[in-house]
Amino acid sequence: MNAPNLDVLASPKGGEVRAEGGLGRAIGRAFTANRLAVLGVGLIVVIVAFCFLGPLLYHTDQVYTNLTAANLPPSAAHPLGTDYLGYDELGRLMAGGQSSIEVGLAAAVMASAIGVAWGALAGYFGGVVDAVMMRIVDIVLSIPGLFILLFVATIIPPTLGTMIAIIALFAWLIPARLVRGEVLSLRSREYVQAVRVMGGRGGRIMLRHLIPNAIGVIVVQATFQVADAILIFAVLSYLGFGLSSPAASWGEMLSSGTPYLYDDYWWLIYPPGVAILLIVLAFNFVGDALRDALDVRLRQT
Amino acid sequence: MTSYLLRRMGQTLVVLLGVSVIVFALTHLLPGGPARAILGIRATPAAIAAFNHANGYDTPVYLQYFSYLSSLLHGDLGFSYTQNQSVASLLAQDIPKSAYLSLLALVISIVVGLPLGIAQAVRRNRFLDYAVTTGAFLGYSMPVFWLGLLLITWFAVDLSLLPPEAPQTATLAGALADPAAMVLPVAALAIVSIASFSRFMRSAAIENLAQDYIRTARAKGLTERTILARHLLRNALLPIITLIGLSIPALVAGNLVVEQVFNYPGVGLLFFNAALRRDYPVEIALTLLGSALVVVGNLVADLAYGVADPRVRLA
Amino acid sequence: MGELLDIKNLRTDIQQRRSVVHAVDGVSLTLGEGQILGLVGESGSGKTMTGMSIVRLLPPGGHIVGGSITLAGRELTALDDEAMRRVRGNEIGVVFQDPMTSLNPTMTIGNQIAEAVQGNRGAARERAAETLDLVGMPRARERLDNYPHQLSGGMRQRVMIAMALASDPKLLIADEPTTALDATIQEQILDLLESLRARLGMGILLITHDLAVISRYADQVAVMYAGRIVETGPTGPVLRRMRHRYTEALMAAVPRRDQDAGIDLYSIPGLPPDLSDPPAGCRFHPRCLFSQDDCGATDPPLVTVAPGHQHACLHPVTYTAGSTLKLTERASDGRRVIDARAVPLVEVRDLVKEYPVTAGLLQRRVGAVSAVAGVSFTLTPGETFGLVGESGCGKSTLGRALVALEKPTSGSIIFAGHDITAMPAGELRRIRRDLQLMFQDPYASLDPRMRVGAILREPLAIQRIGSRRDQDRRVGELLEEVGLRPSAAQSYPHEFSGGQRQRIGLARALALEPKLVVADEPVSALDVSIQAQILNLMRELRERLGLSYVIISHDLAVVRYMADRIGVMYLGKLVEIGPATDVSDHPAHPYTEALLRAVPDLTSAGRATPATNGASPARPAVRGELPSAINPPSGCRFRTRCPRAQELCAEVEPPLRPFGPHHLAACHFPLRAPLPVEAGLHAPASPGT
Amino acid sequence: GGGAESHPVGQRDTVTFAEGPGSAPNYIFPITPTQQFTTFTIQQFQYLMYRPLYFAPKGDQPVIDDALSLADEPVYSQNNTVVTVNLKTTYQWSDGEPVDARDVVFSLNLFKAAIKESPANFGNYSPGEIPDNLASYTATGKYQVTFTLTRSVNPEWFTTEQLELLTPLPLAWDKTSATGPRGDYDLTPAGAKQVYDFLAGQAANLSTYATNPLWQVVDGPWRLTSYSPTGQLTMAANPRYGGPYKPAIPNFEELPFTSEAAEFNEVRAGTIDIGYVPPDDFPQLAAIKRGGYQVVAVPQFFIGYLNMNFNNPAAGPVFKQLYLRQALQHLVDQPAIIRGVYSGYAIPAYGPVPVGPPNPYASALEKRGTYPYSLAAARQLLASHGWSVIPGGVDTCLNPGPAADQCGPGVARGAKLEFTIDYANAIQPTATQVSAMKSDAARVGIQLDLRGAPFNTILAQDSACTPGQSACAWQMSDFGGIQMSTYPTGDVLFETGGALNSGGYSDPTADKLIEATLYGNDPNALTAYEDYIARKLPVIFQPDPDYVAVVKSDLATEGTFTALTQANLQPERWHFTS
Ligand SMILES: Nc1ncnc2c1ncn2[C@@H]1O[C@H](COP(=O)(O)OP(=O)(O)OP(=O)(O)O)[C@@H](O)[C@H]1O
Ligand SMILES: Nc1ncnc2c1ncn2[C@@H]1O[C@H](COP(=O)(O)OP(=O)(O)OP(=O)(O)O)[C@@H](O)[C@H]1O
Ligand SMILES: [Mg+2]
Ligand SMILES: [Mg+2]
Repeated sequence: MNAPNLDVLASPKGGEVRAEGGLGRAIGRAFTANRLAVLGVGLIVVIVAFCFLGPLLYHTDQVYTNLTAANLPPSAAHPLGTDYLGYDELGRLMAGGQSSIEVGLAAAVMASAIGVAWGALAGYFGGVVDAVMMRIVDIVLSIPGLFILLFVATIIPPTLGTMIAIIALFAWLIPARLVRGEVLSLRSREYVQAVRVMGGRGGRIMLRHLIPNAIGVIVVQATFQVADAILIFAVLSYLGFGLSSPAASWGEMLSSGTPYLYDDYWWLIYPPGVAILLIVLAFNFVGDALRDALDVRLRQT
Repeated sequence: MTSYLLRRMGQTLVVLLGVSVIVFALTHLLPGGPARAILGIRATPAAIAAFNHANGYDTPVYLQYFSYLSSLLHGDLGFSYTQNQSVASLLAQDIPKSAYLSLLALVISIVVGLPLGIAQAVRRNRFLDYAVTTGAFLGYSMPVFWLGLLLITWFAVDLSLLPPEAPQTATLAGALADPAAMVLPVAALAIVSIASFSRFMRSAAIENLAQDYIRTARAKGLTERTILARHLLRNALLPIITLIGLSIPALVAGNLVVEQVFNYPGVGLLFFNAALRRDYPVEIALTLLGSALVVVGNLVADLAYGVADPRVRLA
Repeated sequence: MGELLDIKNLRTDIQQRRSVVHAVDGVSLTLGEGQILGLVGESGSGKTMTGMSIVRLLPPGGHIVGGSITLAGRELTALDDEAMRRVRGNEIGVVFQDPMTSLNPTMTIGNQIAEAVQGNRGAARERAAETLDLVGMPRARERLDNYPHQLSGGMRQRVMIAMALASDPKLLIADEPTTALDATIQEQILDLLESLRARLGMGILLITHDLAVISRYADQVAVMYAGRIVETGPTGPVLRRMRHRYTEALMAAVPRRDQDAGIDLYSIPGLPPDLSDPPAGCRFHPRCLFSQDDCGATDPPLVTVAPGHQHACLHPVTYTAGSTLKLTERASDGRRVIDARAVPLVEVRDLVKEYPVTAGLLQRRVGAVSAVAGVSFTLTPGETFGLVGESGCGKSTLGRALVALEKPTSGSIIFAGHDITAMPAGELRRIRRDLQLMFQDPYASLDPRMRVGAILREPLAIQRIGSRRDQDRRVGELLEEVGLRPSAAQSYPHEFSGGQRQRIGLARALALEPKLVVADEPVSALDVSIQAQILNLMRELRERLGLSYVIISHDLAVVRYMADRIGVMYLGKLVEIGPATDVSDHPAHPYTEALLRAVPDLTSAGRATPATNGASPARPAVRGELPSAINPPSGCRFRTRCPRAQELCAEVEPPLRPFGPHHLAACHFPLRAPLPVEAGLHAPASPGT
Repeated sequence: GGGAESHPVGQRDTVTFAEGPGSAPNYIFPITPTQQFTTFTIQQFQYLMYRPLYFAPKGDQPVIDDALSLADEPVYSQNNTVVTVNLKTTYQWSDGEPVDARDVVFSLNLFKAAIKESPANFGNYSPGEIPDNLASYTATGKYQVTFTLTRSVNPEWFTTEQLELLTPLPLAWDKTSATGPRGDYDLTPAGAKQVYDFLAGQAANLSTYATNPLWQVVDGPWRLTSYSPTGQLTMAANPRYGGPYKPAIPNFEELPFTSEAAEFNEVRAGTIDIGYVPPDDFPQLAAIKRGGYQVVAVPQFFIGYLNMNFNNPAAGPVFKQLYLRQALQHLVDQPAIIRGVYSGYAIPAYGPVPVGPPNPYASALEKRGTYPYSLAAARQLLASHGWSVIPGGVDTCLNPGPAADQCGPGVARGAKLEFTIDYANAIQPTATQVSAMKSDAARVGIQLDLRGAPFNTILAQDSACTPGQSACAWQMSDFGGIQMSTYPTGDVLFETGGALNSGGYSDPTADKLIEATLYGNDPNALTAYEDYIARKLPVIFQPDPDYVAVVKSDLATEGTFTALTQANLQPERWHFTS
């Protein structure tokens, strides 16, 4: 009656495996569980749709100025009034959003790409290469950001492309540092050593192991950088280093609206400001949630 | 310790040298030059040539750089042609004002932000936490110039409670004499940094609250208040030291955007105007100063860290 | 009656976002004054939560949902938070597992201890010095102003204990107080606790996962499984004549000093249950070899079999024939007779590895960590070589050098006739197939971004072995070989348990069909039941594939069970090397002997009555802690801690001398006389002195 | 208690005046180098202490004010090659010495020494003009100076543009060091250089402006009592002032501002007595009036224009076509700009001489306007010269060649009407005007690409060049415009090689006409010049905005406050009414 119950041995010796899906899915779950994250993504979707699809539904003339219709208060014809050139403010908000979002995304992507390459190389090679590369980062990083941005902006005529380049030029430093630190710590992970033991070379280690594992950190950072780039773009525009009409940006809209602060032309001050606030907020939400989700993942493994 | 300081000093010099090369190259390799900007619209070609010659702008860039460096080593920061003053005297005049503004804002954000952050950590996921978190997110997503404009619209234009701009004064004394005018600029700065201080403090405190040593303290039967004051605070403040170190440059280099929005004649505005007018000596000197401060800020933070954290040996 | 602590039917839940973890689910315990109650069980069984429920220091979301806890007659569950706080300050002391993180890094230890004392500052400081002295801190008074980071791990744990004792508690809860420490230090700390309990007359709740520790130190034992006590009673009877099937299985899974190397360890199949949704009935039944239909249906009640000895099993061990666990016996004990004439697979000669210590901007070299300091030995094909020693003695460094992960400072490693330390990269890549490494940390050794299939295919891809299809087939084979379903290839590492991951790590090491696998602490991160699975698997594969292993471990029992030969390292030096049984049964070096004695062993479980009289059995104590490897002691590196050390030891480095067939030790004053020189001649690789 | 609820009349003893944004007066020595040579430094600072030989403008009119000048109207003789200047005898320096011929000679000696050292040492110096065109200058009496010129000049020009630059200096300054004795050092060139260097050195030390005894020797109605390098300064009445209008308010204060907005905030708050309203804030003038200010708005003596680079390789040949410039001028919607940008506070401008303020120079043609806003006219001009006119697109030249109905010499088939405009984006009126123009131009198929940049960046790149140079990349540029000097001729603006002729416009006829305004003696020379330029359009003219000054209601002046609109600051004429 005390015969061994062999049923318990029926499963493979190693036991069964929980099916949870890849890390991406785990992060995704943690992410979607975060209400702010969902709100952030929702905001981004709405704002992007507003800026890029809005003009398809709401046609306005964003090319020809109309000084006789300048600074009109909101009305049926112009739900958010008009600006100093007579452009419809609502349509302008869409056009300005396009450039602001484009600059934000492109600058973040560019900065991340440069930063990842730089940081990964420095972290992987270590030693003198690392020391020199990081000293360069230190040097550029120690220049007060806005100073150097203004400096460069006074020299280079602002277009969408140059704005992206200027912002990215000084935004890649942070991801470079971050990725270097990450690579430095990942480099000594056991699974990287395992690849060495198998005879795997640097390129494989870097591309298959180090960078994919640093990707979370990179994406989080890039998300924050979109927010930062949009803010910086707005600040530069506000300070007078923005795109020229008829190109629009939210920062420039605010900048050209400030003279009318005392005229109670609220439609020139609130909409672009709120738009900047919302998009930056959204990216911050998403970045924050991504970081938390990633932390959850890190805690799990 | 001395050797540590010496070494850090050496690093600082390397960084500053690098910065000076970058900035110098940016200003001097580009076409146009400062002459027309400085001499004004009516400058004759002869006057421009004379100006360029007098200031060495007609010599090779590397020579200009070396002569700049050598005068820098002699303590000469340069001369602002447009303002007919030495850069040093411009700084002497504007630094105290910027420091006053930034220091006020910094103190307020520390005094408000840190307790907020701790309170959030202690009441994590309760109403207070959510409210402050939302506020903090709004705070640091807000373009500071827009915040400034809103404050002006509400408190100066609509309510006429406060002056719309910072004290328009040459001296610190003048700024001190007009506290009402400082309210809005300080508020604009402080709101943004309270957001980041509280957020930072919150996560530092949460992280530390989860640490084993807090559990140890509880196991000793200490009251929560004692635990917060004696154990949590000091440890959670450690990362804040770095944040404060990062604020040091602004104490001297000013806050360009806020100074611009509120027309506060500080170092930030000095730089802004110099950039607009291509006042290169001012631009270069301020950028160098800013960089030096960043480096010094880091050093101060590290030193403070060394004092606050017994684990850190500065060697 | 006279019980100090009486827990009745304690239930503690931890509320989580989506579920409730029933971490403690009906636990009853009693602990008398001056007694040590050992609470033992696998990871996650609820030991810590039980302890923390007593002092009400539960994690966020945790709360006691039922039962009672009385301390010296006072009901604790009824106290409000403020009263409970006072209980913590005065009546109960707690020692946590990790002395590294459990002390406030920015406060002096004097203040931290004094803080636990009522009264004014001066008196508190005085008391702090007193308690520090009591816990055996040398120069206690001077240490008061030290910060935790200035102390070693053992010293910190003493500080933790002093802190817990400062207010003269009646009850001390020690949660894995020595798990983070080396065996020699563990012994010091546990001895200290034992002596304090006698001197101060307090009760100690000793929480541990280590049955051997229990067997040496506890008067009473309670075995926990999945939030419940499954068996409890006096240590001797419970460990020697356990009744619960879980206790039985656990005991069978632990390698003992006298473990027959011919018999597999018993490994408990499966994994412990998820406490948010535990199985109905007996919680152990899904993993129990003796479970029957009723086990899944009825909650087994606690049955008293002898005074104080209770268990909760429907079909307990009866000690009649056929009812005990039958363990697989192997044809031979698997141990290889050392063949001195065989062509060595690996020959290590005078291996030295120093890590530069640098400082400053220019990374100037200011010193060196002497991690491995002139080690020589050989390995014959198919042999398993065990490497033991305290943390930081250079085991891993040596292991990594063996697989050419680390370039030695000097010396050579000859593998299959080639010196791998001086090999061009291309050639080395080819030879890497034969040298593989198995890692300690099952979490860090698998790339979390890769599916298991890709992880296992990677070595094949790197070495360009076979077509993609061949590789996939091989992945399936490998998984099967280590006891996983081939479908596991589609999963990610985080979906596996620790033991499963270690299997994958082993599979990866085997993918290239190596000749030598260096396994660095392959089981130290695993629970005993899982540890047994891995050890069995490794043994099985060794036989099937004719592998050689170098097994690195701080656990002598594991090494002795697995290895043909053992090398004992101390601070970069190989101090003793020889056949496994010989070294562990008749050590020649005082360090080996101390190490052996320091580790409690289950062999004696219950035989000797535990030391209830307070006098610990005389064991040769190793003093102090491992010195720094930056400036190792001159002469014999062990001399600073050796009870036998004399002047000579400081001056002359002792050479390896023979003490038996293939048995060498490096000691001026060994435990037994060395053999005459000739006898050692045919010892493999006797290094030049 | 029943204390004073408002200040008694006698207690307001200081009148405050707002300086222009970021333009604090920062040079006290009247031989002012180019970089400090601004109206803020000269007219609104130095003139209050050191009166020029000939004072202009007169009220708001760009002519010499005889009453305020130190000398009587000059007498020209010998075919306008000899000029005799008789100083008034009523003026004296505050150290008691008279303002006499010697002082004029002294100042000229230093002037020569200064520009010999560097042409940048005097702001309005142009090579070949004063003092280069003086063969000699001698004191021919205690109060008489005689200038012998190297060539015959147009007296009107010479008085208003050349003699106006002279400011007599006190002999108390004839020193080479602060402590050394005073002497006649200036009489030798070497000595003059030493004196100049000494004085320029003293002037570089801003913080001592109010304390250095040198600068306290004044002949104007005011002397400096405090000065901060930021530009905050106070002046007190000079009791020895010998001219008309003795100060009624004992103290005068100037306040510096970092930006227009900052200044206007103070106006809005009512804290300054005299300020100005930037164009951005014209919509608020009504509120300002309600707030206790009188508003004084008069057009500036200023021409706004959009520059074209005639030497740009791509655009230059097109810009050289008169019909195209006419078409561009037709595209400037001046009425809309005046309404939309300036709230009506501006006047249209079609030529090189401002029509306002009222002045003797503007011709009938200018007042009538040449090429008013007309899309149809622009389209017609293009179409009739061989261009495909594609509204919203880019016009191309279909019919190249020099004939009257062809695109014109140098314009190739397929050439496109596509230009970039670099403009100063911090100036909102400029930004608005180019934006509007871009929009209008697009309607006739001229594509203008706008590139905003800081004012000084525009200025720096807007320079004369030759086609091969990289500096010639700019095509059109708009930095606002320039303030005209008293006699509005075009020697610097439109003459070949003129300092301000950055577009490289070169027209022998124009050169000749300009020459005549300077050196001929035809009183109609100026009209001929301006009508010619208004037809030829070397630049595209833009409206002339008003300068809007605001004055506290309780402040009154002898005459009118309109003088303020021309940077003519005379606080000695002011008094409080309540
Ligand atoms: N902070 C927590 N939040 C949620 N669940 C927890 C927490 N701490 C422990 N648990 C769960 O409670 C159960 C009991 O945990 P406990 O820490 O008491 O186990 P243990 O026996 O001490 O294990 P170990 O040997 O690993 O320390 C486990 O299932 C564990 O997952
Ligand atoms: N990369 C390294 N750089 C510097 N020192 C090192 C490095 N790796 C190891 N050491 C030092 O070398 C010595 C031996 O380390 P090793 O890891 O080989 O010890 P171990 O016996 O494996 O210890 P453990 O049981 O803790 O794993 C230690 O003092 C360690 O601090
Ligand atoms: Mg535990
Ligand atoms: Mg190790």
